[in-house]
Amino acid sequence: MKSNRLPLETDLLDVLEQEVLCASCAKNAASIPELATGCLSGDTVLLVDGCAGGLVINSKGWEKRAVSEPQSESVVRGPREGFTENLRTNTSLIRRKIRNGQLKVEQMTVGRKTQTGVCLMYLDGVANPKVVETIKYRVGKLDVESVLETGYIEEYIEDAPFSPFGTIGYSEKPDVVAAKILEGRVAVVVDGTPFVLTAPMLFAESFQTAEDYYARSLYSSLIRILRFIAFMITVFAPAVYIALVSFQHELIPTTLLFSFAKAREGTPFPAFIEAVIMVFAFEILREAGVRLPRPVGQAISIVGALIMGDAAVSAGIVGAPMVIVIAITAVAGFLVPALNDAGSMLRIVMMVMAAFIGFYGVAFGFLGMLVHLATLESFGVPYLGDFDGDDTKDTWIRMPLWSMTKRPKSIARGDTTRGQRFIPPLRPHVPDEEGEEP
Amino acid sequence: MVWAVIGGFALIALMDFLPLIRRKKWRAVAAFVCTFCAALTLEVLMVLNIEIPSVMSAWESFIRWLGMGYAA
Amino acid sequence: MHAHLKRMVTIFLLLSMLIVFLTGCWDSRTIEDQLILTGIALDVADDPGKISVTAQAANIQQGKAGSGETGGEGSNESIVMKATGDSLTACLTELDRDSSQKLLFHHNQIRLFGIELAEQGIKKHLDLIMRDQKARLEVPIAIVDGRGEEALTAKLSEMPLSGLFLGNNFEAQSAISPQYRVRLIDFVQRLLDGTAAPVIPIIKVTGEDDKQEIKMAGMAVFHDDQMIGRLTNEETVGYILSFGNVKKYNIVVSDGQNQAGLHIATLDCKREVTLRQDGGIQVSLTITSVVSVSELHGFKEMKPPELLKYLENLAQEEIKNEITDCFSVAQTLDADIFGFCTMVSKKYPKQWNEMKERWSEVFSDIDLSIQVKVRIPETGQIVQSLEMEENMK
Amino acid sequence: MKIDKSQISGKQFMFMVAFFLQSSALLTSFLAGITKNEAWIPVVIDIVLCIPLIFLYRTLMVMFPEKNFLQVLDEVYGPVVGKIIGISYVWFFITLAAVNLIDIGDFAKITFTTETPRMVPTLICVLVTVWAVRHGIKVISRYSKLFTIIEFIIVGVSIVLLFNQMDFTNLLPVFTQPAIKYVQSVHIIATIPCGELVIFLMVTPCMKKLTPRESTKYWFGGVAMGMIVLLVVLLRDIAVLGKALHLFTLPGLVALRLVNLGEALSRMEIIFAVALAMLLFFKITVLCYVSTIAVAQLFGTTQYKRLAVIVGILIMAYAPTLYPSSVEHGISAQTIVPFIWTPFQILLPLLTYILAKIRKLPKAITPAVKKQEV
Repeated sequence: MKSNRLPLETDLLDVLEQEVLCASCAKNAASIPELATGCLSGDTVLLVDGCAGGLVINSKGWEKRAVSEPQSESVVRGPREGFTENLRTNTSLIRRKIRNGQLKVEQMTVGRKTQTGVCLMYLDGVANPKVVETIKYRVGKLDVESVLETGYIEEYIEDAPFSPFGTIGYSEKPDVVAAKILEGRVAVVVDGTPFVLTAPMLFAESFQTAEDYYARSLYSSLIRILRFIAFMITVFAPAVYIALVSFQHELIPTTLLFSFAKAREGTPFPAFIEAVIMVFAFEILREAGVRLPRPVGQAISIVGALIMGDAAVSAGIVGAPMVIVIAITAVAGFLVPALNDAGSMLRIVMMVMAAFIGFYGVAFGFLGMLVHLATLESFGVPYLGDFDGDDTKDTWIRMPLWSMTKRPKSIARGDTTRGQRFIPPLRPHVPDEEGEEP
Repeated sequence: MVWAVIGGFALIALMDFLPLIRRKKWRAVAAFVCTFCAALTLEVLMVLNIEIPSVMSAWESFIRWLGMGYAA
Repeated sequence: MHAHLKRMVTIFLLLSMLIVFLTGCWDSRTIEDQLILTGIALDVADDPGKISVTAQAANIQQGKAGSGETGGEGSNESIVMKATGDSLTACLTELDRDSSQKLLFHHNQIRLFGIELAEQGIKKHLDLIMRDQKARLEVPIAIVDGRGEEALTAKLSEMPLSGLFLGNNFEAQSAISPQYRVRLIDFVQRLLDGTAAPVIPIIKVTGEDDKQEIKMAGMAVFHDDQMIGRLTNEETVGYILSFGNVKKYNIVVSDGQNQAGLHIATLDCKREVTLRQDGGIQVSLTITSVVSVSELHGFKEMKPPELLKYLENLAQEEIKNEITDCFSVAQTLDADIFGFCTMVSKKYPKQWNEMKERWSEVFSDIDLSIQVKVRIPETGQIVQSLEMEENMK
Repeated sequence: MKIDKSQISGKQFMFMVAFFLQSSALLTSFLAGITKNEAWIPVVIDIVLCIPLIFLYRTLMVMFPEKNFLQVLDEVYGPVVGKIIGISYVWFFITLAAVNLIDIGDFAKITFTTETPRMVPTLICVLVTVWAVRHGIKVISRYSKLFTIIEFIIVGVSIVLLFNQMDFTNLLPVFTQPAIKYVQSVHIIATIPCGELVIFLMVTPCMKKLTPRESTKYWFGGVAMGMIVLLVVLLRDIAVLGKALHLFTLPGLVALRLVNLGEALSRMEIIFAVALAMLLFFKITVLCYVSTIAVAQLFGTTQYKRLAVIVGILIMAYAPTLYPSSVEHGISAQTIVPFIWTPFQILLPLLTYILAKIRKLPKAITPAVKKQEV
């Protein structure tokens, strides 16, 4: 405790601010406009007789949405809380998961007009300092008028703005973000949006969901592989179909060829035009379904998918196999929501290549995609990863948690071990009868 | 067809050659000009269906002259 | 950033220019504009020196091609075209010219040769088939007893497209023994062996107008690329067995009064060739087979254990006889259908060089020793036949 | 002067070497034409014979860890002679790339695009290639491991699928051909897939620091993986095709076409063909990269990214002038090319090594040398 006697030269307001008030943010203001603004924006103004100026005490109480289940990432098993639009709530949600002094929160303000609060969160000693510096530098250098969503920040700080693939991840769930921070990533929380950015991002991350880590590892691995296949299907299925029916007929089994030929008999357009019609129709329906209020949206999808598809086939505009192909393409796309937009774009590129020169075009389209993926980097980390060593344990499969004793080599620096040595559950956890642990 | 080839080459020059000049990388400019001219000549000759002597046949006669080379 | 944008625009321009200039779609062919070929037959034409080609294609517009559902109205299922010319190329050009749709060769199921053409030699007609990347080497070939076109114009009740039928049929038979289906590549490999005699199955079209059937009718034996003789269905059995790798094949054995149907589950044959002192060769075939009983007639006096022994002996005799019969036919034809010469050339390359000259002499003088070991581990659901049961009482 | 500033690890290098050798597995026809069903014998001989050759490359790499091969030539032979030899090497690299570009053109012609003009598939390949080259060796090496694994899987799967059609007696008889045929085959394999590894000497400066031991490990690891795949593929093709092997221009593809396990698993050769196109593409990418680096080195500039496209186009324009037809290409590859390649792949590296030893190079870097380099 300090002595009760005040030094004579100190201002009473300062004493109040520093020693008495418990508000997190009090400010000594001298001018009337300053006090007025404070008062108007919801703060409390404390005026003391005999003192010039007053104290503006932060006591803003905004209306905010309660923590609720996120719309974009629902889980069957796992925490159901999601971020809200309030920056403080969001940071506290993360901090509640990681109660560690190493978790650093760095506050910044971005946007000339909006003065939006932005927080960087990372584990000190685990996150790569270079990445932290880069993000801080890029966010700090931002000279924009407004930041209304994380998307604004993402566009300004990402490495490959013209790539169809996003190089910064985002999530609406505190547990996902906490897991990424624990792996050594940096989270960017922005006031006013429930989406939190995480960087650096790897390609394999697009195929991961929160639930992968809560379900059994064998099943999660199976689902991961399924997602990879689904992504391939959603990008390549229409292209492969075009290549099959207009170039490489020899690949189709004979009896299937007969039915393909019969189905295509009487349709006026070449396979490529047919595919373009169907892909566009699908994108239109999807967009309509997303934007409309939910009950109407569902009606639209039903009308579109069932009635229009059937009508198009019976009217002879498109062949029945094409409808099947587009349907599987569309459904497969939803398995990997993070790559849905990339998939739609690449799909059209592959279709053009297929219509142009058949399977050779598709092969080189695939190679081009691979080259592009290999060129991508997210804050100095190769986007494709290294296909190497421990890092593969959590990519196209998910190894059991106890086997992943190391943090991802490409992301974490410094403290890279997750635990001393995780005891595989197959070994007995209780001491032997002799009382000694093996 | 010739014009298509020339157009393609012009695009390549636009994409790669101008930045080199702007940055005053004169050695790179020299390298670029050499490869560019060689490629353009070969491509135009090919499009015009003019036969270009093969380097390999020259090598073949040289090797045969040396008395080497396997029987076909 | 600005430079970046500019580069993107340039690349985009370059690519779109490429698409504009290069989009010729040379290889693009829509399926429905193609005639899907299911079979092709080569015959001797009426004019000397010319060949006639018959092509069978599926008619997509009519009925359900390929499935047997609408078998009754089979007449519209297939399109059969004919052309005559000096060479295969000339004929195919003519076929292509005379039809509104392009021919699609990838799905050809069978290649047939008329027996007359086979006797003249088929090597020169194979060149195009092997050269063309559209034609596949694993397509089976067969000889038609009669004219090749008969098999393609045949109206089968089972399946309207006889080409498809033949393809499936050979596929099914190859499960019994790979020797039943001779693919083009097999034929060519045998042809390149030099003195070996290639063998191709023969089929025969029987029956009247609307109820025609295609039957197997033995094997054609070639010398080089000319057909010089044939094995009957019975003789073919020996040929098949001598190669081993036989599965699920039925034979009938008999000792004069009693008869038994036996089912060969597996049969393997080990072939060994050794040189004899006098310059000839000795071939020993060691056959091991697992057989089950499928039918018994008679054998009234026997008890089960001795019956099985007896049956084993019968089966061994039967297999041995089949092979010896076939071998003697081969010797009379002077055709090394078993590929013994290949075995010699692989094992004794030096001696082979001088033996090559006098191969037909060596072949006629081969010592063939056959050891057969048959095992009958099971007898089916019943052990004794009903006749035997009666005897027991 | 370091042209490409990106770095690759020893492991990535190993997989690049392995993959580079594997991609030759497709083009075994020139070999099959000579020793027919005994073509596997020269491969086995070469696995042994290549050890000193690879050791030579490794030693050159260890001796001059900071320099690519053209810089080594400059240092060992002096600036004038070095430049002349350097120019001939640039020709060698570009020709090598062009020859492989012809191969992919032929391959596309046979498998995918029978009626399309050859220029179109070639151009597509070159465009994707230069795109990769522009991003440096780092990008090329990143997917080499992925591709190597894919190739292993494909070879494994194809062997399983073709197993019922294999007849291993086709490998017999052995040593029936005249001896010169074996010498020729051994020479071809030593120069065409193995000796081509000399191009990896251009990648030296991009390698992470390796000890000589590690260097040996990665070189021979890569070569072993590559040669084993080459041998296995050849054995597979001989066992399946037997005497008919030498008839075909692409024996590997013909063998894969024979895969037939019921209706569903037949007709899959296009899938294999796509994989084989990927293999060839990778080889061309490496060759194109090396050519670009060599051109940049010759003119003493680091701006190789800006040269990538035009060098790629030059290779494309140069390729069709080499051979009037694929038949002549094949005959030339069998009879002449081994002799043209020998000085570049064996004699000059050997001479360089000996001269470097005599002149006691590499010297410790003195300020004068440093100045010269800048």
